[in-house]
Amino acid sequence: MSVTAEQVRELLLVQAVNDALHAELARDPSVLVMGEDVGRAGGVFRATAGLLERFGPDRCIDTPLSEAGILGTAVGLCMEGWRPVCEMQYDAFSYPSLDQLITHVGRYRWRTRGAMEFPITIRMPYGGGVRAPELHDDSPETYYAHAPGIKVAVPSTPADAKGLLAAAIRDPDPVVVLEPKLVYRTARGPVPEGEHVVPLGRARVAREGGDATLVAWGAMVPLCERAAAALAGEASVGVLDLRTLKPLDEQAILAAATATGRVVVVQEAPRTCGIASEVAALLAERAILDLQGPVLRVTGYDVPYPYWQLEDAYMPSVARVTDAVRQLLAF
Amino acid sequence: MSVTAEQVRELLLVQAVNDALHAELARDPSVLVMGEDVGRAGGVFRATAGLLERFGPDRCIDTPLSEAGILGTAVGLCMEGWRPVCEMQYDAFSYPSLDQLITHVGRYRWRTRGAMEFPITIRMPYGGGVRAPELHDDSPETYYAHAPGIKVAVPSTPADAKGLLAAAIRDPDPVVVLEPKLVYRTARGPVPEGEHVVPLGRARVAREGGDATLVAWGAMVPLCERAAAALAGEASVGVLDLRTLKPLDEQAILAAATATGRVVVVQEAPRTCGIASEVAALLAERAILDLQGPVLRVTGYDVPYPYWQLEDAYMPSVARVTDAVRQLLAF
Amino acid sequence: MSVPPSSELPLLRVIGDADGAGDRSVTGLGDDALLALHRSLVLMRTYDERSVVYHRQGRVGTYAMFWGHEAIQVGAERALAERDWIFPSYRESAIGLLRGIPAATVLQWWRGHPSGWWDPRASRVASICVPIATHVPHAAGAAWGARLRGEDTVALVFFGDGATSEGAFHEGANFAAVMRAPLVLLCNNNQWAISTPVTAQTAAATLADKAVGYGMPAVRVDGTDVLAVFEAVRNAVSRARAGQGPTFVEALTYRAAPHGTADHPEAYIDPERVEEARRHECLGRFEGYLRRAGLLTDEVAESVRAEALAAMREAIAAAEAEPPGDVSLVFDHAYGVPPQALARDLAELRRIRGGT
Amino acid sequence: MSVPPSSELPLLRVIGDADGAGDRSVTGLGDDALLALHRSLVLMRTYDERSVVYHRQGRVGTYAMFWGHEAIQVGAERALAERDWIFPSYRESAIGLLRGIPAATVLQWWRGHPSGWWDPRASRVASICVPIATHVPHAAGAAWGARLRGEDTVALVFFGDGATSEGAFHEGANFAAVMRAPLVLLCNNNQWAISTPVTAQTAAATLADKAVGYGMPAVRVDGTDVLAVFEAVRNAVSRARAGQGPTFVEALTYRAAPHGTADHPEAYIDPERVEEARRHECLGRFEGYLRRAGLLTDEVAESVRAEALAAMREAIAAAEAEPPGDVSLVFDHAYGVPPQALARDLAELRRIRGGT
Ligand SMILES: Cc1ncc(C[n+]2csc(CCOP(=O)(O)OP(=O)(O)O)c2C)c(N)n1
Ligand SMILES: Cc1ncc(C[n+]2csc(CCOP(=O)(O)OP(=O)(O)O)c2C)c(N)n1
Ligand SMILES: [Mg+2]
Ligand SMILES: [Mg+2]
Repeated sequence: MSVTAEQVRELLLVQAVNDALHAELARDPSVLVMGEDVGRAGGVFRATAGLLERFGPDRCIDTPLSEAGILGTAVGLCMEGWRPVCEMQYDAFSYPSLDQLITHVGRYRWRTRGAMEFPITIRMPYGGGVRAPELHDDSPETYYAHAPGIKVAVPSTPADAKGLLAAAIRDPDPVVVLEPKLVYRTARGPVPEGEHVVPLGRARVAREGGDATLVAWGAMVPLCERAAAALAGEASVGVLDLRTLKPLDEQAILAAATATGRVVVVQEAPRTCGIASEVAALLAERAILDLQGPVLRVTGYDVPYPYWQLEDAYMPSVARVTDAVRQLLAF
Repeated sequence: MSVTAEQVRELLLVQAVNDALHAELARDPSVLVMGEDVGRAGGVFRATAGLLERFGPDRCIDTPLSEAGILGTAVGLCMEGWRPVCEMQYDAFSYPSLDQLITHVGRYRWRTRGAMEFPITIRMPYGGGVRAPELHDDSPETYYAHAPGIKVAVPSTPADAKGLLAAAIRDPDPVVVLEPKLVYRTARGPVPEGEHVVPLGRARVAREGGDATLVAWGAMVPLCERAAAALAGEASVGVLDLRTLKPLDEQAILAAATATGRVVVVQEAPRTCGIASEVAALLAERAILDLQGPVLRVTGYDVPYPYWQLEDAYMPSVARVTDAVRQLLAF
Repeated sequence: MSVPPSSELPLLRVIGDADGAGDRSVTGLGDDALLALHRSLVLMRTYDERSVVYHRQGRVGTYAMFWGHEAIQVGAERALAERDWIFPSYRESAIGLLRGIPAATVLQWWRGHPSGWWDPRASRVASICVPIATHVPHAAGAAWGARLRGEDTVALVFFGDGATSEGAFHEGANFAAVMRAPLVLLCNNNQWAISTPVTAQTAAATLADKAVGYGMPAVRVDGTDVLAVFEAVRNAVSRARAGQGPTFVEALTYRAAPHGTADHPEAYIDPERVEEARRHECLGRFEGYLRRAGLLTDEVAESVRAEALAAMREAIAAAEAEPPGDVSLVFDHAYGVPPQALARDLAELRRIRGGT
Repeated sequence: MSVPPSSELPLLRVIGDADGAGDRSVTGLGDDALLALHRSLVLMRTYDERSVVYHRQGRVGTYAMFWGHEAIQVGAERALAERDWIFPSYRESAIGLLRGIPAATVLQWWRGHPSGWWDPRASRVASICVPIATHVPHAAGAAWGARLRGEDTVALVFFGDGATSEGAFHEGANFAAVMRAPLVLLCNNNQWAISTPVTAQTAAATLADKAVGYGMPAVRVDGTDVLAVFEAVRNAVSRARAGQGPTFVEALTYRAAPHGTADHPEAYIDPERVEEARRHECLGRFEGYLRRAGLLTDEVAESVRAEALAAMREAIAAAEAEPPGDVSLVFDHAYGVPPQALARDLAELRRIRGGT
């Protein structure tokens, strides 16, 4: 896939999402956006602002309050040649659509033996740290990554927010794009204008470092960058931004293990069966001789996401990440 | 918890499930069974046979065809002091209830700050190999184990099928019990009569072995036993039956790694974010110096469960397991 | 729009009693069309009965029979244009036969052979839906999607009485109504969901009453009357095609056969009620109608049956002759751009299997 | 049972026009009770308005106001017995105030402090439900569960117009009807789900029409009329308690405030329509009624208001004075028998945080 952009603008992450939607709807008349409050209101985070006005009510659709209905009708829309981009208003409010996702979205192409495509994009703000009421803070990547037939992407920068979303929309397969709401309006950076595509399945070295590697995605990437900076006097710590959680960029992860031999994986989601476990399992399976110590995981805990006054204790912090790195260096 | 049984009967695994339900409903008048076709029909696998006749329509309830309704009303039933045992007819048909499970069943106790209990048991036949139509073959443990506040148990023997189900029903927390339908009527063994409880969270050494350990659960346990037997001339291979997937019996897993240094984890579910990955991550984190080689995973693949004429290729087989062990021994 | 509760709706019938009292005719259906309907009914009946036999012989796996429900499928399919979508549940697994899908293909589905999975684009018959009611939103989406493209395609979705309790039914029906999707919601109310009677499924007087909550009209029709089903669905299809949105059609019948080959209804259904339903089954009723109209003779009936039987014999032979699917089919088609790991998995699997 | 479609139902009203035309009285509500209702309305209004102020001052987090919906909550709560269950959505977060839950507790919920999470057993007010409609089955289960125990407890569940599109609403309502659960389904039809008008939520003429599909009766009531809500819910509660099953109550109102503190309704709601709704808001209407009945004077009104204000000042002070929750609360209460790993996690976290 090619990057045809010429110019670059400074955008917030959520603006980059909006930019991608404008670009993709303009590019391909079969792309449509649907979800709760995506039209008149332009999305509760304004990620879909301006789409209704520009593309009309057939391409930017305010749906009933019905997540299974959104994803289920999206399956049918694909059968009539549409490429639906479904917004789930928040992470935890996507759960009512899990049945459609697991039983149909990820299996229908296989069921037609490849005759039909289901190029559905499901995008949603996800993650904690935003001082929000209950169930506005989940990191649901495991539910999606485990489901057969589903791909999962998570940007951490505005440019990737645009490029991964464009890639997801163009991909022939269903892709869940999790947008780190914690940095929707704090991550600011250069974004190519016009069409911009970041291929799925390729991690990004966010920071070089020779002594240890932090593996992260979404809002944990800037956190890891801060942790690496905090460790600068002690060790050279790199940060690998996975960008796509399924398929994982195995080469990039294994290369990091070869280079540093010390890996800490950082995720917000509860620990059990997280992507952090998957990365650790990959290393235990394919890099055992490269490892200079254990693969450590700094994660959310196997409990409900807490009352927000306590969320900073739950979320991976610079202190927890640096502690893990120090343990590993001392191993 | 105590085992008060005096006598032992030979039962099939599904009969042991039925036995546990009879015993627990008799023991505790607040236990009730609910689900689709659990009453008049006695369950499509006859797991609930005789309950309606014996305990009446208030304790064995045929529900509407409504999995989210079953689990959602179970939450309310708990508030009125009931201990509901919910049957999901098949693995994949539990997905419509995932939203209730993730957002409420696992969080409500926390939400009341421990004031109220939600001792819901969710039991279902799961797994492949039974020559069934689509979506009668899933191994959904990841969706359950990842959800905060949820415990997961998987028996592989009739005695454990009874004992783990009894433990689940008595546990103050919601527990998902996955019953390996592949061996519902082939696993036969001694089952203590009367009350019989197998504590949650404790693995079982199904076979001793000093050179390598196979870690498995459900129908993969007898498979691993066959694989270990097939390797008998070459190596002494042990089998660890996890029995509870959340919480994991970390001690038992780490002890196996210490003892043999060579671990293969076998699961039917798709690979990404499976329990096999969790076990591997645990070893990579806490047993790195004990490992004599990589932690290998023999799993289902990240694709829809296949057409059943091809299911033997998808399912972990003795050949795949022995191949992994041999790789490990030669490492 | 407000809609009257359907318990006030009459039950639509075209075929009268055994003595012909009440026989009507349906506009637009000439003698040839009536005989074609008959052939379709026989084809479906034969497919179903043979599948049960093949199952007993171990040649077909678990199977969900539709004995006695053929009129719903045949009448509905006939009322659609070829370009219209059909969304079957497992109960209508063989509806593709009416759209040219070979019987061997459908047999392969129940035999678990990969060639049983067809291309829905070709026949406009969606894949068989196993999880109850989850295809209702798909049908709503396809109908709505066609309308968004400015086409006049209609979609029809089959589901059972039990399905109306699922959230997916509700969300799909509501979406269809809100989007004015050209959808026919065809509920086969055979009064049982495995062992659960419809009276334990809902407290509504009729399932057609569900339509009121979605602001869509409903019609109740005798599901053992192929002509009545045709007429009801044709009306619903015209409404849909004219942009007037979805219609709920409740086809009343009775499950006169087990739920599936593994089911034992003796445990929960009164055998006399089943016998009564079997006496009023749809093929016999329609044959009586045709005979009264002088359109069907014993010879014709016999030859239609023989033809269907021969086709089934050929179909099972063809299915059984097909070589088993290659192991690569475990991995193929799940993704358009597959994760790299799958190729490695396949290679490893082939190595372990000694190359096959 | 067949139920008429509710568009034929009259809109229940007790309070008449500003000039008193149409004023009725409700049996069983004496002067004291009327004044108690007034105090409750003022309490709720004050709580709501102060919370918005506290939010602007940064003392409360995101907040979902219920300005103008107080009559629904107050009227409904009053119609219940103390032992009856209430299942609130986020829109009724402060309904516990009517059951003795301190305002400071509810403020703490919106402040994200652990002490905002109450014990539902004590007040029979379930936890605030954030995911739309998912508590409808809980309420159905609690009501059904009480009935199974032979008790005559009733449950009442609050939800919005948007909630009726969710599968969880459907499954919960259907369960309640099938099980004849003593449940009142109280729909606050404020005509908006964030930016989505009810006309884009359903094609039904009224939301009460949904009841037909569940075979339960429905009633439509003016949601700005506290007495009408009381009367309607009281009837529904009596039916429920008498074993006649659930009732759907549609309370018609208008969302005259933003969806929540982060919402900007100017983008999608006509401000004139909002102004009109604000002119007909429920507290003013009830005060007019009381004045016309000679029950309320300016002085009484003023002192009730002042009392409520003082209570709120105390409440926010109490909330702010509470020490922050200990980090152990991240782990506590999730399990009755917690996985061992959690204790290790807590110990590690304390070590890293330097012991706190
Ligand atoms: C979501 C889901 N839950 C449960 C099942 C298991 N199951 C298969 S058929 C059936 C009954 C369906 O009844 P109905 O909708 O009336 O259709 P019928 O079988 O009578 O055609 C059930 C419960 C399923 N397939 N999907
Ligand atoms: C399952 C779910 N989906 C989406 C949301 C986000 N959300 C919060 S409130 C709301 C609108 C609710 O509208 P309505 O049911 O009419 O209640 P109201 O807010 O008007 O009281 C939405 C979409 C949610 N909380 N839960
Ligand atoms: Mg049925
Ligand atoms: Mg509303």
